[in-house]
Amino acid sequence: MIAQHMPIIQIILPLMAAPVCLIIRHPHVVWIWAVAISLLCLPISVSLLMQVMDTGTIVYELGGWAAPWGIEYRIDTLNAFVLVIVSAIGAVVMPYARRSVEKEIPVSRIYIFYSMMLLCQTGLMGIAITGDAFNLFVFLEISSLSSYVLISFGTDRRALTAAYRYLIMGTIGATFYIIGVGFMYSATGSLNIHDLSTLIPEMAGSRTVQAALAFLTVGLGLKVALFPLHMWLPNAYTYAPSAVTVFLAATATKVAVYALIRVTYTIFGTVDFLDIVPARDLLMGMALIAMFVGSAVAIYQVNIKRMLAYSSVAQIGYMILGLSFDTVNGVAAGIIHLFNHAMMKGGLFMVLGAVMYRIGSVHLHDMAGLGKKMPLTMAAFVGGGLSLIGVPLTVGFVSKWYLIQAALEKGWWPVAALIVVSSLMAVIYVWRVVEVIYMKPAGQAAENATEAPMSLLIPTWVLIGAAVYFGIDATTTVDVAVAAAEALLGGAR
Amino acid sequence: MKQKIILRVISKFLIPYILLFALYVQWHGDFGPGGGFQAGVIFAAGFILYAIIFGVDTVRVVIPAVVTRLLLVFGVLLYSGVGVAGIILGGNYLDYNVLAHEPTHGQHYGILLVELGVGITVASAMITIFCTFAGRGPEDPEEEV
Amino acid sequence: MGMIAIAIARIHNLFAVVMLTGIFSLLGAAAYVIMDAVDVAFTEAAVGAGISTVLMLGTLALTTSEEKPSPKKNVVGALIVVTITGAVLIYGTLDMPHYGDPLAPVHQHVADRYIGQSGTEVGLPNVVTSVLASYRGYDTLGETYVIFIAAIGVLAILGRVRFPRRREEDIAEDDAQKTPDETARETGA
Amino acid sequence: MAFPGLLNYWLIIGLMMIGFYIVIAHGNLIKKIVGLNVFQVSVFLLYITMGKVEGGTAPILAEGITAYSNPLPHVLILTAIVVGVATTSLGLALVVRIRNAYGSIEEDELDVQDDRP
Repeated sequence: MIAQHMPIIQIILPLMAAPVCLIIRHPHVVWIWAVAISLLCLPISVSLLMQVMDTGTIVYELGGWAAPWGIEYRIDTLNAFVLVIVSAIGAVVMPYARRSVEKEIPVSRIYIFYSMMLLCQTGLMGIAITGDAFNLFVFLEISSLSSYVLISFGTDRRALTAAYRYLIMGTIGATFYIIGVGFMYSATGSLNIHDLSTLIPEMAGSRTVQAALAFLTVGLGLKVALFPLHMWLPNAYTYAPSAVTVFLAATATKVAVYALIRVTYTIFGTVDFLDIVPARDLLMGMALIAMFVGSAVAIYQVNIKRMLAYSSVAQIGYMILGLSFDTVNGVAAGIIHLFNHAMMKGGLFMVLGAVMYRIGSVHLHDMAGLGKKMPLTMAAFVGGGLSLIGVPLTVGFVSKWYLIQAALEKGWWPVAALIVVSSLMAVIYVWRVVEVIYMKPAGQAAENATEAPMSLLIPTWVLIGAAVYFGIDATTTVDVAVAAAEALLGGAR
Repeated sequence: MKQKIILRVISKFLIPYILLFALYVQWHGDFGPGGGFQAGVIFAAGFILYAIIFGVDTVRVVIPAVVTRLLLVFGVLLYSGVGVAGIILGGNYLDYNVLAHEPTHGQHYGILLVELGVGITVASAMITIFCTFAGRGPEDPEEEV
Repeated sequence: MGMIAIAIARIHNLFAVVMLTGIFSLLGAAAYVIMDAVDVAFTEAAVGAGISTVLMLGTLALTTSEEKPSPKKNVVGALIVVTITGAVLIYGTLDMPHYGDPLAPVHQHVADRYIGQSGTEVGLPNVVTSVLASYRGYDTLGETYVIFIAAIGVLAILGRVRFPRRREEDIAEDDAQKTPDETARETGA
Repeated sequence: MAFPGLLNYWLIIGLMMIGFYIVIAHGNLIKKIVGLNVFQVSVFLLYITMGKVEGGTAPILAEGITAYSNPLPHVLILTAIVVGVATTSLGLALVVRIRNAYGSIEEDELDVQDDRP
């Protein structure tokens, strides 16, 4: 009986756990509670993924009403994979959060913090799991509203303006999304994604449907932080509390990319007008610009958190680039990078959280000489940095390898060349940091720094270790991603 | 506004009716327009009116922060709990058909409880939000960070 | 409504703007009634014209009620963005069914069952309530959680006693010395 | 049934764009939230106007009535209104904090302050 209800348990477990935090209230007990819940979510999502790989799509009808009248959960390989990413990151971040939260957030607010973290995780998983376009909006708002609150917990006053700006841009994005859903609904009368995917192709010529696609893309593009809609991201990541940055950087944009994949491939997948309207070319152009502008701006940052945030903008470009190829290998490369980037960026931000914990700053000059003071932490940074560049034997290499292959397959060798060039830009910004932490003598800030505590170090190394492991043995991720991509493209192309 | 006698008298006269109307909207939502959400807002409006005229501290005597917080939690858990009850009784999540012997009765109970959950959550959320805004002085010093 | 929207855009006194927003919401509610959406109208009147206005007034009291005329730098850019968006929207409406058309796909696909069957399947006369709480009850659950987030989020952002970061021991000490009244304030009001 | 045809949509789009313009062109933080409200209310109108059936009544079942307006958009918009008020209250809370931290709620003044911390 439990197995049958697994999809909904995945969501309601953290959802119902969040209000309980308000009853518990004691900082440590709340933390234990949150950790327990997030650890429980992981095996559920893994078992869902295994179940999907074995038996195919799982459908769960909420309230017992058949879709399209009721809301259904429809889990295929892609959803299940995204669920695993989110719950895995959640399970690593929650244990990590305790020490850095103690330092960055007033004790009387800690219980709200964990409540919001659980809700944010629920919202992201709810987006990934749902089979209903409007339900997706509801969970999008659950995750967004809780992330605004989480960002505003930051200690710098700029966290407030960052949260405010994110709130405005996020709400515009969500409103664009519902305009798009409204147009689709007006044309078809349905809100169910599976239902829409059969109805929309019949009316591909409809101008309403075309406008719907435009609004859905822009709305989700805002959430994805696709260039030039990325304005909210750098400040939000820079000034949010460390644990929040780790969590959001590793999951929020990934889930938005997932939603974009859903819209462009599942709903509009077989629609021909995309070849007439250069939507994919436009997407590719923006992705390429994002890769270069993101990396270029990252090179000039002295706040390392901000540097990694801009690097995220560039990495999101890689994912979208994979999507815009419109081939199984391209989409698979995008999905692989989704997973890989979650691990390495999560790990890198965790390193910065540890640095913040020890020296209270993440400015480049404050970090001088940390290589000797915090050798294990900084080794993790090097590992993550190598992965970001795409050195062989790291996950970054795997995703870029597939991306370049997909580009060559289409005969677009200039695109492949651009991928290599932008990787070289990553070398520059990673090297700047590595140089400072290993070659320069310790400055005032780093004078008395010691190795980060174990509770920060272990989660960091779990993610970086995973990044290395999946870089050496990429078969699992590649299999899943290719299966997901094939399912999305329906084997037709 | 401690000295505005007309306001004080009239509002004291009105508030019971506002609360009564909220309850009507809550329970009558199945038949006419209305339901948990609207009822919650109206119920909260009664308290907010009281707070505007007699001050937030007075309202907090009637309904302390602890109470609104617990009600907030109770409301959302009631809603989700009805869903879980559906699972336990052999249906899917939020399936009300299994709540009673006859499906329509089950639907009725389910909707009633769910709307109650919404109403409680919304009322206590609105009171919390208002009191948090109003309980803050215009120039409270910002925390030192 | 158009007049009021333009007035909202032009007026610099925020107090007037907030009042106009309330009126805008009320007019919206009236429009909903005309289009048979009584439940929505009820909610919009209670929320848009009631709660939102009260909250905005509260915010004005805590901040300022005069908008400074902004430098004209982003007006052109904003107009371009708005024009493009509006053009795409109008382009999208060209193939939409006409107002009130009973043959529109919206009324054919899923709505039929709600109107035709909900009386026997759910047993309530108010179809909106049936759909809200039963057919799409899960959306409503999400919505309840959204309100929950808003409440505790506001509590987290604006809660009264905000003390600087301190060592844990200090806070434990504080807690010990705190009167019940203080504790209550800190947690809620 | 020639009137209003598509005119209803266009009027609503006009309102929407005014709201959208307020959000992006104005620098005052409260004004932005007001603009967001106007924008959202207009989007709600767009949904509701889709649900209207000529000659229909409110979707409350009663004897002797056969044509009802579509209840589904109403349900969606009820949810969206709640989400809207939640966003508004969080946004306003942030505005109050920003005012306390910076002493201003004008976007350009905040930028100036942030440039020289």
